[in-house]
Amino acid sequence: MGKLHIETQINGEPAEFLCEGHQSLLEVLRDGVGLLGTKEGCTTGDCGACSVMLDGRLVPSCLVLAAETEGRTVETIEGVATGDQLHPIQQKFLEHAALQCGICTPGLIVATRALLEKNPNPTETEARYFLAGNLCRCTGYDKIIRAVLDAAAEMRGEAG
Amino acid sequence: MLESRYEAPLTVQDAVDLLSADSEARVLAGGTDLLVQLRLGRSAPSAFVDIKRIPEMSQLETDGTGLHCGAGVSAAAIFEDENVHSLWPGVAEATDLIGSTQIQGRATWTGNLCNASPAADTVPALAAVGAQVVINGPSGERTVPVESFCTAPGRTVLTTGELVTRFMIPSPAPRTADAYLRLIPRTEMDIAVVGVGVSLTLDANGVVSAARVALGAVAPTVVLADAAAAALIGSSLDDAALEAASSAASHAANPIDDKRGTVEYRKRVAGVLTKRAATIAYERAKERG
Amino acid sequence: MARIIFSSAQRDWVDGAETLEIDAKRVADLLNALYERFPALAGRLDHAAVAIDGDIYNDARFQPLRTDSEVHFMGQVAGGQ
Amino acid sequence: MSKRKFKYVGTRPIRPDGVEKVTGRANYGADIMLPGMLHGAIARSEHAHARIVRIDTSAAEAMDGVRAVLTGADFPDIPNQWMGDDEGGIDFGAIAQNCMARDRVLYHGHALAAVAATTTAIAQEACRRIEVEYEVLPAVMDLDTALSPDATILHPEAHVRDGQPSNIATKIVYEGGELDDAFTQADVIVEREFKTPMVHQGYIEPHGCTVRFNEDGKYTIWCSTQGAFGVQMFAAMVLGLDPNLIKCVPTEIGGGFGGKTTIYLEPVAMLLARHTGRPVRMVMTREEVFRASGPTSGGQVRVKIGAKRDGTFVAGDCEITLEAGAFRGSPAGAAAMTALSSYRFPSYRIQSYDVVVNKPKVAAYRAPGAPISNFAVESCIDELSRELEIDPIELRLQNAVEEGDRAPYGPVFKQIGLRETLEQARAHPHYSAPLGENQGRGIACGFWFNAGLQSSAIVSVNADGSAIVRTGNPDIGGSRASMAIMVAEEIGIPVERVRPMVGDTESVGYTDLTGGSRVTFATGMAVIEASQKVVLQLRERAAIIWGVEVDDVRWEDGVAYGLNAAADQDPMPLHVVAPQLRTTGGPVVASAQVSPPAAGPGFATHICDIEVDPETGRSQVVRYTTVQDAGKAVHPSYVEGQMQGGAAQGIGWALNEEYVWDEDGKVENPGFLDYRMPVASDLPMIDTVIVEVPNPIHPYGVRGVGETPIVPPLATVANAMRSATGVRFEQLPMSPPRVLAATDETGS
Repeated sequence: MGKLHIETQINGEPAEFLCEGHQSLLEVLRDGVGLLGTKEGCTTGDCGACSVMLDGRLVPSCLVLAAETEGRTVETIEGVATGDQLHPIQQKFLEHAALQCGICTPGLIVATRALLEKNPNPTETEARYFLAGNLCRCTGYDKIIRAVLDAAAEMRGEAG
Repeated sequence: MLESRYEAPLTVQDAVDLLSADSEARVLAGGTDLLVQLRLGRSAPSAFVDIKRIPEMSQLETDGTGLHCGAGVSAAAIFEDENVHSLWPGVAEATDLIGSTQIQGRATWTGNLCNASPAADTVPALAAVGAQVVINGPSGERTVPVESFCTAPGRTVLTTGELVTRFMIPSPAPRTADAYLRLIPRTEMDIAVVGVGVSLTLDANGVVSAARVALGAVAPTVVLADAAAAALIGSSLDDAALEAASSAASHAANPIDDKRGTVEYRKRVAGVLTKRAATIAYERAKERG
Repeated sequence: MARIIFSSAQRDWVDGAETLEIDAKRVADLLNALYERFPALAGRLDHAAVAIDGDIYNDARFQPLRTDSEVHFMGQVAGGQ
Repeated sequence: MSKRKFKYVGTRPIRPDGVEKVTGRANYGADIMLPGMLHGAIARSEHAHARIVRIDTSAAEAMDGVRAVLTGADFPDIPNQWMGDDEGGIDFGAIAQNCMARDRVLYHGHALAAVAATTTAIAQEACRRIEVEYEVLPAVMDLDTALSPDATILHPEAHVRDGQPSNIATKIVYEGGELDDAFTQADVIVEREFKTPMVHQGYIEPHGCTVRFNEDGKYTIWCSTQGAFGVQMFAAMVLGLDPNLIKCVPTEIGGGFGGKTTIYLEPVAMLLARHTGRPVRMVMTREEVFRASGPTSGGQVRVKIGAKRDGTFVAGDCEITLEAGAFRGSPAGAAAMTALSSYRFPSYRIQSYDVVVNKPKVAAYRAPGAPISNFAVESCIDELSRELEIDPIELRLQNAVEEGDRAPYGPVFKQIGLRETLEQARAHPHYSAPLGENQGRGIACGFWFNAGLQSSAIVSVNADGSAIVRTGNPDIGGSRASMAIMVAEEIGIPVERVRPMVGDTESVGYTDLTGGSRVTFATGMAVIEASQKVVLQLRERAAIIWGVEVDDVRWEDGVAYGLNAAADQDPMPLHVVAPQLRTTGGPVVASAQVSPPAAGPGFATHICDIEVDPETGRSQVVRYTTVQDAGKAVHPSYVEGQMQGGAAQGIGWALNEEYVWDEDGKVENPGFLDYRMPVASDLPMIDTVIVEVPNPIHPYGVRGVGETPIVPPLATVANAMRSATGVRFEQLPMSPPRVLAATDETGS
């Protein structure tokens, strides 16, 4: 069966790829487009490691068919930093030691950005519930939540 | 699975034609159930019929008759809708409970319903507010109440060529409000062990004049616990009425033992949540008085 | 003389002794002396970890012993973090 | 040990590999792409116990895109031989059979065939088309069944007890004093029996590897592992190869917790690569991770403790029975060694059994075995404190081991910090904070050893005065930062000027696994020693420049000082010395290797507040504090991270995590949806107090910190639940249905 030719936009750049009908966006991002920052933890939408933005909405890329992205916009972890500058969320994750093994980190950072775009001043509880779909087995979430709240303060222009 | 096609029809009729021509094709709305089954090797559709390019599938609006929600609208979009929040807070609560933030970016009421899992969160909430499902197919359009849509776990009233196109929730009567509660072991990311949706209408004196109590995850399909509703009607939600409703709900529950809960536990909790959801709905309805 | 303390399970192989004192400059010498004296024990402690004065060595064959060292043979402990 | 003033040790620099990890550039086990690469998949048993009568691979082989199909018949026969003693060891025959079944499958999910194909989807589909004819055998799914007289015996040839084939692979005993007599002296005796389920490490990154085979017989393995040298040796043993033919390059690792200290896919990918002549990548699905990679044992523990009215413990008796899974090797030894070691028991007996059952072969999981026995013992001590009406911290302080006390497993403790953690816990505001309605508070202690083992390190200085340090330990939780800090401390340069690297099996000397809480402790010792050798060389270079003897040069905080006051010797910082290396003898490089003993166990005390919904049995941890002796915290943020992460895993184990099995021995919950690990909204902030009682054997006083934190939480949470509900929970997890049923029973 012939492959589908998909034209989309990834991290602000036009992109095109070939895929099969059953292939997920996650598979194609990694094996087709070569964007390996989006991680695979389960392929069933339960871990959040493959989180990306699709048309501005946070989604698990394992549960999106690659073909669905025709004409849409996709944003991945590779698009979070701008130029030679880390995003404040990335910087705060580093400062707070909010990662140990780091496998959940790209998904968490993409999800945190989605949170702070929607809610620039989340409470701890709001942050925890919003990020409940991003499993981390190393940290117990403490330093992650602190990094998220500190990044939010920084992005609001308040002294951390 | 290896041969699955991807189809993205632009009209309902095209979708019906695709589904009619191929009984192994499956509708792709949010994909959060369908693609999981695909990944786990439990489903191998011949084609995915993505309905999200059909314009009316993405419409979400409230008018004088109630809410009209296209089959492709995501849970996140529904939850963000001001009208849903203010008119059907219980439905909004249930919608917010479907999986994680990520899942909500994809999942739809349609999928939650068509997956026909006994534990779907939005089904009891939608049943409690009397939601209707609009179906289109080779022989035209028909409408089915949410509570009659699933016939058994994994089975629905849909026949070959048919698909859900939208949901309709009638405008709430005066002094009417709903609530939804579920029990999961964690705080998020679980399938309901028990879910309860309650909608109450009060008279001018704060006496319950109409009630619907819908139970999820305690039977093969959603249960409308009429006896529990009857126990609430005519009361001002005093302890006796709540206890009666609670035990009626426990009685109406007909669950199974599985990895998520036991028969005994589910029956008990169905009663507890009925009491609690009714209390919340009552307070909300009073505020609307 | 290094003092060896045997676990209850090990005592089956050393005629029930709870402790023994053996003149040995290092663990290997100690093992040889023990194996010679208790043929039933021969080889059984080759893979054991050895605690010498409270420090547990996984590969202790050539560890030196002091004249007053206390020695235990025990299970290997690693773990995962 | 002298109180050294540190400049960099104890600071919190940003980890050197951090930017790669927050930008998605770091490469993990599934991220290695090679030209022409094929994708592998594994067909797995649909039965918990069966004889394989026939495997028909023809339909799979006929598929377009399939390049190779292998079964057990394609693997060499590796005899079963236990290398080790009763308490621990390894059997490479069992590892080989676990990677690929031969004539029998021993658990649901046991690998029985493998496919390499042009895409993962084709390989997986080909696996589904492999037809297996089984002769189904009775499955042994729990300890009671395994130990019953008419039990089906998993390995009749291997394990014999009292002349009869048995499912008991090992029995371990530690005893001392006069037990029966001692119990008659006790005023109060608590005796209870506890049960914990099989649980999984739950690392978010599935096992993954990529293998390339060269025509000269050499293999290169890129994989996510806790120890590249272990992969090299295990793979060589399983395939009957010379280890020299295998190079293992460790990728970044997405969590392990002990579960990535063994091999599953690597030998399979190696044979597929050899058969096809193409590189092969294999990555487990999440379902495979749960069904076929190392959980830790479910267990039963019977505990009896006797105490005097004044609280003095007089006797302790423990019987521990652990599930090994399909092959011998549960952590029965460590569970026994840790069970009663936190307190003085004049008389004690610990018996521990390693029992085989038709479940996946267990692997190490953070302080293997200790949380299970500790849950039982610390629950009983909580009961004792209630019966004796003595504050639980007081009671523990009264009996806590300290320097000079002998552990039941033999040695005498040196300087340890149990008492200090208890005192700090008592002084913590958490311990005296008021509780709300339906809330309860519990405390418990626990400990874990430091593993010593072998480590190598190479340190070099560049002409710009920066340094490079290479070790053989994959960085699983920030160890690169610790290594860089130690080099910075010794040489006297900012941490940012040190680049740490993780070597492969051909670029650094042999190094044992990342695990056993040993990296900062043991590998750190090698790094410090190599750095000190570098400093000596730098002094030599300064001496050459000044034309003096090396003994006349002192090195302090990155600067050479001349000791001969007569000479014209301005202090010479590293950035002045470094450019002159080429004219003073060439590069400065030093290596060091260590094999330190395991010493300086790490103790902890945890406090938990829990709130229970009395109508549904649902509980929520509302406050949690960990107090732990870290010896010396090199990078306090990552020490705290270990404490918080271990506590979170322990809370999950206590409340909701468990394998659920159906009647046929199939795992019913092999996914994150129904295997309920804590999510962000399940937990509060986890407060940490680092206590520093120096480890006398380490130059900075460092103790391992990674494993201790998972030991106390099971009992801490159970003791909190006891306080909230009045019910002593003897079975984990304390899931809502179980809590409601138990509180119903007692009417509380």
